[in-house]
Amino acid sequence: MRLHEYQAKALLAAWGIATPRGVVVRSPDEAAAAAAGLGGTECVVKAQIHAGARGQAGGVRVVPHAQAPEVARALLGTRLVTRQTPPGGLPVDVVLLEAPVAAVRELYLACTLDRRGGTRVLLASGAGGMGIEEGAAPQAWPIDTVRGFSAYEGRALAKAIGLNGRAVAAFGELTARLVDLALDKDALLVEINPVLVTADGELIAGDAKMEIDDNALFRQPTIEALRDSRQGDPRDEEARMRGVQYIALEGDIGCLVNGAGLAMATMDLIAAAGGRPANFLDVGGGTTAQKVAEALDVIAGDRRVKAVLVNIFGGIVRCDLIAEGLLVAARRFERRLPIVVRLVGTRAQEGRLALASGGLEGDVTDSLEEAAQLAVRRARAS
Amino acid sequence: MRLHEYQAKALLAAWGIATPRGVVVRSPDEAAAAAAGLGGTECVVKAQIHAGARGQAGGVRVVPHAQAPEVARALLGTRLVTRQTPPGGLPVDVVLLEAPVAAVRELYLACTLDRRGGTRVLLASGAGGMGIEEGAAPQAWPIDTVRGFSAYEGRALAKAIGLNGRAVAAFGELTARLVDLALDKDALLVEINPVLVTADGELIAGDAKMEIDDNALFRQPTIEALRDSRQGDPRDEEARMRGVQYIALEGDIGCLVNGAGLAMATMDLIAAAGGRPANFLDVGGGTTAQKVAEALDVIAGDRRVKAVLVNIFGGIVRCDLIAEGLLVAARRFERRLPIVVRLVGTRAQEGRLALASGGLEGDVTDSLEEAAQLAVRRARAS
Amino acid sequence: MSVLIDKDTRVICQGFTGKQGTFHCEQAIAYGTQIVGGVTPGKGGGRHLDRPVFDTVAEAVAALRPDASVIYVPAVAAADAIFEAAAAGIGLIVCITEGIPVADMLRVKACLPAHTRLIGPNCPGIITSGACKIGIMPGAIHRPGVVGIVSRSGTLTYEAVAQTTAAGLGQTTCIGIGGDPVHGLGFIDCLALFEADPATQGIVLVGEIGGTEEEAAAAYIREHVRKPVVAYVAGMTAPPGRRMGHAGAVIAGAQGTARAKKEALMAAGVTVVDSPARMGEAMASRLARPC
Amino acid sequence: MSVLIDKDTRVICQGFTGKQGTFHCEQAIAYGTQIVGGVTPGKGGGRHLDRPVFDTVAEAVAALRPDASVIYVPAVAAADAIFEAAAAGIGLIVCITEGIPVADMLRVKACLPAHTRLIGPNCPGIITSGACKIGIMPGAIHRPGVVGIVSRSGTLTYEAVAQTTAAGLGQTTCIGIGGDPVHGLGFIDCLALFEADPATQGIVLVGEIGGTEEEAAAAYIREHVRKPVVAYVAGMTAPPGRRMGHAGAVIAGAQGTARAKKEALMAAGVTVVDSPARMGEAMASRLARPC
Repeated sequence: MRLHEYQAKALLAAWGIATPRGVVVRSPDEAAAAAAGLGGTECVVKAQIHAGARGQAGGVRVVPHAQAPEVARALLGTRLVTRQTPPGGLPVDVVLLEAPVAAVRELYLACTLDRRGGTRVLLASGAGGMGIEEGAAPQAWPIDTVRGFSAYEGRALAKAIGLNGRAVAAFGELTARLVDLALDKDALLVEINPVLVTADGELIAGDAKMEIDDNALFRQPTIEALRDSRQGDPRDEEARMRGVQYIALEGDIGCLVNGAGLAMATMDLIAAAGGRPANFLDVGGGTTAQKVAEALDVIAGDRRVKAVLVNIFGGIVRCDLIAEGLLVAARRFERRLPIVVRLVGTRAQEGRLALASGGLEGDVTDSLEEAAQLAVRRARAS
Repeated sequence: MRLHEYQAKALLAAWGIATPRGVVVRSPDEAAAAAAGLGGTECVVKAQIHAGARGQAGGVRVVPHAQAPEVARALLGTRLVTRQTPPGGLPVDVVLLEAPVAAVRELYLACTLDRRGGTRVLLASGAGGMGIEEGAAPQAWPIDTVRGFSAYEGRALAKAIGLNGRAVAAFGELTARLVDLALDKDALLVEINPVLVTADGELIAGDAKMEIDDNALFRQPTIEALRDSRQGDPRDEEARMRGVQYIALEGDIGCLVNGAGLAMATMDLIAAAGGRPANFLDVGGGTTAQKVAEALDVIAGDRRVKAVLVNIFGGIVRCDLIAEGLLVAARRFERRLPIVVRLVGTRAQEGRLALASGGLEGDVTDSLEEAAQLAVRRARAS
Repeated sequence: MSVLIDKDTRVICQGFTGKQGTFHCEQAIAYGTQIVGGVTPGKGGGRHLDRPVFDTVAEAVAALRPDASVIYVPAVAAADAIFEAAAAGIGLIVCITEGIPVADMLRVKACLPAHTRLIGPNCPGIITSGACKIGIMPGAIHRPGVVGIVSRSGTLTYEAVAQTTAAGLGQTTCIGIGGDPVHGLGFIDCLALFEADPATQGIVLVGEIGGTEEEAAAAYIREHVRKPVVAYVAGMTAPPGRRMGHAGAVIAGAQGTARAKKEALMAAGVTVVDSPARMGEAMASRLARPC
Repeated sequence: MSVLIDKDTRVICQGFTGKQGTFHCEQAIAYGTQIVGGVTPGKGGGRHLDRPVFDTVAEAVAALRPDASVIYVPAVAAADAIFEAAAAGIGLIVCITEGIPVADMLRVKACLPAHTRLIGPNCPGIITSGACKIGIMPGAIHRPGVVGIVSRSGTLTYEAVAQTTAAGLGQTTCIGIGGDPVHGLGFIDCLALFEADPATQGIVLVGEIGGTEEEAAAAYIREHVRKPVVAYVAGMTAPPGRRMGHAGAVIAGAQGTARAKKEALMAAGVTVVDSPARMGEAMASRLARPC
């Protein structure tokens, strides 16, 4: 689960990491009062969306205080499109106003997962900011899971990225607190980019990105309250509420598959057959007829979908139950929607029989490739 | 730093450990409303002091709801004396009212320090309650510092103390949460005695005792707010505020010593000479003239003190500075108070010279034993 | 022959009396697996599926001397169950549970004794065809034979199994290593086992986007594997930055793309099929010509 | 001869430029100790007390090849400093800092490499008389000689030193192991070192209430120590349940009383003095007669 910059910064601050003075506003009126309260003459206006590259897209602007309300008004209620958002952009419901920080240098620092090493890892670079993606790879410092992390390691890392003077000790503190925060909050990623270095060696989090392990939300009650469902595709959110793994895509062939790998493979087959999937959907292992019906409802509710491909390899899941769910949902279709079903594995024979006797209007096949090709053809025809 | 039962139970509850329904009251009026809210017909009235053995002393009583205000009135504002309190008892400012729990069995469980093993340790016994001190030694289960503790270890411990059925799983959960709490709060001791076992295998904390590592209070901001200074000797508290290690005792010879070991040795010497120390006081390593003066103020402010023994082995501490502090404080004495000074080590000669030229009225000696004997004689004579 | 498990492997189940444990142990017993008992804290002393139930794994180990344990407990208790099995000396732990927090698995990874083998979590388990089934895979599609299968994905593994069965090759052992970013046995461990197993003539590897384990496997194959390997990698069309169901399946930056994985595997001499429907026929044709 | 340190021991200081580090390093240098440089993060590249300053211990080790490090940093940073010294390969770490949280010391205890020796924390340090002083003890009271001293208490150690000096015996090495409940080198480690050191003819052990380390030392002495041992245990009159200054000095239940410790030591053949003023004369009389 992703957090907004302002939410991540509030957590950083609670863990003793310096952040710029800032105020969260949800209306231009709030912005007027807030900007004045920041002191100085200028402020940074930052649109809060779950995507980066906001600067080039006009989502981050440094303006005189007097202009802050106007800039906030121009952002609030719109959808901001950056090269990291979906084509339709993401809604700006919150704007963060911050006092500018005079920095002599920008660093990159993140605590994330090193899958190969099977540990958390700190990534740091002396060249932070927007250049990090193009620059040299950051230094990686593995975090020993059982021994934990100690500030001296952060100081060694500071030296490795070329810091000197007061910033060395400050970087040790910063990294120790960052690791503490990541561990305490079950974060898969906490990224501070840039870390702003002031003239007197203080380190301030210029921007922050944070991603929490969904599997650990049950023990992070304060994090769930930070969820902003409006930043996801509304189809994703509906599916999440129904307990289905769903990701909205840009195509027109709805996919209903059991198993994440098979679901990806199905998308690949559709692409290979010249079509475009409308979604990734994994109904999961221990699914029921009802869950299948609800998943099909989600797909059918997407007006862009022109055909549906159901691909089930029955293992624990019995194909006859799947068939039952498909029939229930298909009867609820509010429009003509071609459906192609591949049912194999446990009780597949019974499942196919049920579909036929239940009067499903669609194609049924055993072949993976044929199913994909049929779905592409039906989508084109409808 | 010690916590009250009600404070410890609030922490246990926040960590998911079951506690009896309870309400904290500070007046008989509050008690009337609170007792009714607990349900049932009876409630347990528990005086909150920093000492155990309250039951035999009348500090814990089970009474009908209607009598709760009256019992609370009898306790609040008094000093409760038990075999674990100082002779003067401790003040009852808070009373905890609880719903009684129907228990089929009482266990003992604590998470504390195993100094020999250099780890934390769980102590558990199938025979809890008041019998724990006389009964067989509890089972000890060391907690691996780096690997941490896992609930299965608690289940193994449950089997080792003779639990069966649902209580086994419950004990696993209980121990895991207890260890979590101890680690999170830097507790040197969290003791639940008794753990009440209900007929359906639920485990409830009947009483709770908790001690936080003073050295870790800097990182436990929520704990400092739980300090109840009224539970300590007021002399201890005053010394604590002045940054001096002080423990009030029952005798009449005030001690001012540098170093904890030497301070204990000084107490031992006074006892060997037939006297009784009024306090333990360690002015610490890097002390100053001002700190010595303030420490002497604390001692002189204790009306029971009839003579003062100052025993300083100057290492880092320079004896001439100590002498200066002693002279400053002695001039402030509001009564005639014989003082015996032993000054050895760094710049001892200069120190003794300063005392003489400063006109200190008292005995000065090099000998440890002679100093103690002199102090005892002066106290007897005054 | 086979790897890790055979008809004599004695298996206990943690979470034995739960819904999942009961269902899949019934299936495993029906398949012929030596499920010798199980563990459910608080139910010790009873019997379930005509087998003894214990409160702790240590007690089950003392009474039953099992070789393996299969875990069907909720995600919140899974790491604890793995630690319990390892502490009791179980050599092979198969964790089916999905949804375990990454932090828990990091701790497992760091603390598991070196001699303990963990399969999973979030995996279908391991099966030696016709001999021993530890997990949730449909037993009926398996046939004893010559192909070893290792996979990060559940249902895609079943495709590989069904296809190698249909091609008349059958399987020695089939291992689902699971879809989580931090897990037990990896591709390389399994490749080494299959390479050393005389009965295994060819290996199917099923990968997917995310991480770099397929790339590492390719490097290992180039150096150490002489048997023919067929691979499929799912997720050619997956968009970057989105998690595709499995916690491990996410393309981060330039890392973890299906294309990079396929190229690495091909460069190591692996036959990489573009269609998940062609794993069986590709293996048949590799086994038909000399490797 | 001596134990652990001598005139050639090269010492760095962590917290070198701080008030404590500066004062005690000046004293140590004046005593003749080879203080070769120090570490203060952020002051690397400068000089202090005419010696080089580094940002990290690793840099100091690379440049100076020290044998020991003495730590004068605040309690909140002390465990970090110990870990840094150990990770940089320092073999002897002397931590003077008092007030370190118990949890930090538990972590140090669990993670310190086996070959790393830690003295302290919350201790006066270690001194080899006339050769090398690492810590805060007053150097002037020490005289080269034949007695090894090990103590849990600071100023009581000075009593033992002053008395053995006054008795004309002098000291080989004097080690303050510190007053905290969880610490590095213990009585037994030091007894073993003194027993093995040819120059040490007798050992003074200064204990206090709390814990069971004196009892363990008594058992060790009975089995392994042939040299005469004189002991004093502070706290005969300390009330149970109160912490006497040192975090480790508390009598819990029936454990940790001075009486029990004295009896255990006496049973092991140790001369236990009742007065802290009589350690020197007791050692003199033990050394005067054949052991």
